[in-house]
Amino acid sequence: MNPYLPYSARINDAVVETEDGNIKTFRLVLENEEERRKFRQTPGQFAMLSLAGKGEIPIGIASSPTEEGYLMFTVNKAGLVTTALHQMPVGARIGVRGPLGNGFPINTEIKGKNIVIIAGGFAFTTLRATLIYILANRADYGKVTVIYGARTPGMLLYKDEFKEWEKRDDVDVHVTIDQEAPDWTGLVGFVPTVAGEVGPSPENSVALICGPPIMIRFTMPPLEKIGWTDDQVYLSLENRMKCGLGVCGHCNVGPIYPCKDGPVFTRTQVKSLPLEY
Amino acid sequence: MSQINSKITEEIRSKVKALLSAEEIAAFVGFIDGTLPMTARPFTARSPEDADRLVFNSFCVVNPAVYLPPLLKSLEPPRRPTDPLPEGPLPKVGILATGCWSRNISIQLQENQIARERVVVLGTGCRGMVDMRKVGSIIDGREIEKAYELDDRISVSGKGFSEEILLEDVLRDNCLTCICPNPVIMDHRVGGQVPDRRVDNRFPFVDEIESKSLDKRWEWFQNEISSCIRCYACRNVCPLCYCPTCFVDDSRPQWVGKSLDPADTSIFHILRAFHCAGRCTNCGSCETVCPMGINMRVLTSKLTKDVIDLYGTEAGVDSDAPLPLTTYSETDRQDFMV
Amino acid sequence: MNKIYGLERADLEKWLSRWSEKSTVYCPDEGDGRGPASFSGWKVWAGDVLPEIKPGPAKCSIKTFYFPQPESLHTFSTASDDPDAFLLMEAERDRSANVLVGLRPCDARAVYLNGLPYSKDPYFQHRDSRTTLVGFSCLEQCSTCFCQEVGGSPFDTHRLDIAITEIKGRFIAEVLSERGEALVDGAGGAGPASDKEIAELDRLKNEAKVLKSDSGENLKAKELMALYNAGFWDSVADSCLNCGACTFLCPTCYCFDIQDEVVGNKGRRIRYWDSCMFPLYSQHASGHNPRGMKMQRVRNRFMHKLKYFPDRFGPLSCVGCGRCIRECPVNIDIREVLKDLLGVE
Amino acid sequence: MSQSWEPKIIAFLCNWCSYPAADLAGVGRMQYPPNVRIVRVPCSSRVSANLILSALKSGADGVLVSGCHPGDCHYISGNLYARRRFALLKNLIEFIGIEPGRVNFFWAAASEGGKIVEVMKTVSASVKELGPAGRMVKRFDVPARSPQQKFA
Repeated sequence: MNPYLPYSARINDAVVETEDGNIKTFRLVLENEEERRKFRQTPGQFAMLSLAGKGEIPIGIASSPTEEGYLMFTVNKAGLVTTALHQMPVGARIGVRGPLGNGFPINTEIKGKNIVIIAGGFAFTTLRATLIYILANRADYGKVTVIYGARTPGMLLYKDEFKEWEKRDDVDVHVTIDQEAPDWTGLVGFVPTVAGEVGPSPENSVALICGPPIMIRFTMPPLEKIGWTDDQVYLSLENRMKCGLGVCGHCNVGPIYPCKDGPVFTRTQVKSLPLEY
Repeated sequence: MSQINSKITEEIRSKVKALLSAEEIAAFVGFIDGTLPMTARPFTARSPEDADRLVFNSFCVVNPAVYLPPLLKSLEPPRRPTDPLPEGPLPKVGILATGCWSRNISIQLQENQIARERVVVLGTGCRGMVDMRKVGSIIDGREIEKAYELDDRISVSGKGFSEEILLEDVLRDNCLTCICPNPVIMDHRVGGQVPDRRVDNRFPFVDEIESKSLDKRWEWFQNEISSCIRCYACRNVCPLCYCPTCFVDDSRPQWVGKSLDPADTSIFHILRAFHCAGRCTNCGSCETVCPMGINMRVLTSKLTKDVIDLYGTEAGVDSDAPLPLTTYSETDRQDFMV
Repeated sequence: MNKIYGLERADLEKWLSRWSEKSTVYCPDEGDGRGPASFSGWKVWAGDVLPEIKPGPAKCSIKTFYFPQPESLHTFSTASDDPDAFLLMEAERDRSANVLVGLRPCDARAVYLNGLPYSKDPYFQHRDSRTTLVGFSCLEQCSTCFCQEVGGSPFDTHRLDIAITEIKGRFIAEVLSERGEALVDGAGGAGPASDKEIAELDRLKNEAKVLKSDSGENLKAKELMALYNAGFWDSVADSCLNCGACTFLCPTCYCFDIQDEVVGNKGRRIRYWDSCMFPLYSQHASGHNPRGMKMQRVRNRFMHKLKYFPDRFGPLSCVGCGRCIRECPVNIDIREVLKDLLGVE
Repeated sequence: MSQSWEPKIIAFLCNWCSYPAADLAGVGRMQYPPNVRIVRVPCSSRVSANLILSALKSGADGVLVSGCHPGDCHYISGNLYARRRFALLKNLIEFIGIEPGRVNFFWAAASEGGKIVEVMKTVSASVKELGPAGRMVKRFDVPARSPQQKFA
């Protein structure tokens, strides 16, 4: 087994997620039947998407292992590879290397607990995988709260799915946008503020937080105020990654490699590291 | 110890100490003794005590002007890239400058990388710096354990040998063809004026290559760069290289491949030299720092020679004359065109 | 108990020519001292006499051998009529067997150290499994050598298959591994070393050991953030040019980058050396750079070698060869940094 | 080299004079060699050394750069700055051993359809004479810089 060699996949579907057109969700199907069966990701893990001739990029897996037969990746157009990926037609060939990293401890530490998912902007992708997984194994978890925000209604991800989740009574969904917008009837305000207002109980709970660093920084004080501690909070670290195997050195944050040891860490762990992410 | 250089060292120390004590400058870029014989480490003195460590000798091979723009920037109060500079005077930096180093400072001024009022130049005449490779070939590659400098000689010794070498025999090639040993800008002088060197041919190596056939020239070039490890020491040590993103780091499009492909390495060296066209002061840092001993200065020398031939300008000598590639003349030669 | 042989120069040359029959034998290539040095630092043994092996490590480290620049990971086609277009295939691997003669213990130790993070890397392991290392112990050290300070020794045998020590014109060869045994078994012509020679070898080894200190254990015991926040990093960074000379000449700097290259309708995915000294190394696609400042990058290089790596794998990721000290354009000396780190409370 | 070999030539033509000249040639049904591939650029001074060397690296057998005649530049003096750079670049690449005929510069006014066709023909013929470019062309059959491959 060569860990550098990607599985071959085809783009099965590509949907533009946001109004600026910069974020697309790709549905990939591995070409080989057996590889498709063997590929079992944990929510929170990522994979290397590989465009021959362009390069590889690490992207969080947005689909849950309970969604069988395909993989979903929500990709922001930023650099060389993502730009090329955005231009690829349905049916095109693409490489997938993974799953990589540790993922959220959904079957260990956080099983049986109340789950609070907090996300901002484009960072909901692996949390979508987590939410889908939790909803598919609903009995294994306590109360589920989702707090998600974006700049404008048009910048929210997975709009149709959110509509479905909002209808359910076994998950408490709060979707917010930064500023008033026409035709928006939902919450208005930054994620940290909304998190403070929702005030999820820390009792037997964990929070999974993904978003821009500034959002994470401001989300913590309101949570800490109501009794949350650092080891209840799970974060996902991002850094430039190349190999995804903890060898090439690029992603190191002090002694740890987010690509191998992470990307998911408790806030306690993150705080013990140099600020190099 | 060399009388001349120890006198310059003393003068540097006292002057820098005074400047730092009076808080006229926030930092001073100079040299201290390295940890190996015959090395000098570029050093940023930030306190009057630091000034006591400064030295000047024949081993100061790195052009300190390379540190100037980033150091000045680091002393500005932190602000976002779009914010304007704060009002009032900003901290100043002192720098040691010989002829070629001062020419680089002059170019940085012309290219608006530094502000004249923030730089205090301690100028000194320079008799040339030592080429370690030349020393190495004289002592047959044996390891030097001790070395000391006299005015016209260096004494080196190691396991089973001890030799005195004439300074003139081991000066760097760029120093042997130096046309400007004394600083072109300075605020304070340390040491005396150095007489101009008699240079019969400024470009002996360029002439040598030019006399070869096309195929031989290609062979020479490929052989020269074949050992390049692309560490970019030549680029990073160059006071002319200050682009925020170097062409080698561009990815869209990628001008230069990243590995050691001969075509990519060729392009790197051609473009690096070409970016110095009309700006290179022949300070020799690029060639000196190359860990693999590549003589890349031949390329910049070729450009310097052509610039003189075609446009008659000497980089950094006259701070009022525009740099040759930032100007033009309607009568520029164009006989190279189809 | 290792087998120890005693050889005359001619016997050793005979060994080399026997090895050449089945493998490619390489020896150090120092160039002629004029013009640029040879990049690889290794050349195929010409088949004549034992090459002169200069004291101290060769100019370029063994990394040029273990991490080809570049290494093709995969190949692919971009031809529109190819049904397998854009499908990455494993690149063909070098199948030859290699014997490296004349490397220094520090370089062999570097292979051992690099093998720790690369334990599951198929390319590294493939190459390592086809390479036999015949090292020469150092009877003479350079002023920049400091292997004893970082856990090595002039007689270190880590990863060596055969260690040769020259004693009074004779060569004492210690066979240290099965691969080494396989080489010696077929080669013949050498008798066991005399008791006197073995005693002399032991004496030399013990003498070298006395110098050994354990900086590694000492640093492991220190608190990470205390070292990270130490005050001296700024002054180290003041001189640094942020070039990659130290990382590229270092035998234990193993970071790489991966990129695709296309020429015509053929493509390859290569990996090639990268250096944490370069700003691009850690820069995100968004433009954010976690190590945007020169000081952070300088610190990362030393912290990785002297703290992060030992915390993870045990030994320091430095073999004390001194190449970075010799070749640093601005004389940044890792021995000073090590001393400074050891002084941090 | 087979008789049928045809060179690939990249022509960087400025938007204001040289490209219209080539256009005029087309309108006037003047034929120019089909191995010239035209890249339109805003001004001849847009053509950096990077572009010229990239063309060679990517397998162009010849490069042609053309702008407005001195004095006619749409941006007043772009071509005059460019002229200095081109002169130095041409000298430098010939200095390191690139054949003089590989990289060519000339001026063409928008009305000079006939002239641009003539130049293309001349350059095409002289590049054909030189044969396929071998220097500074990126290939994969170059051995990697490691001893075992270098000497294999």
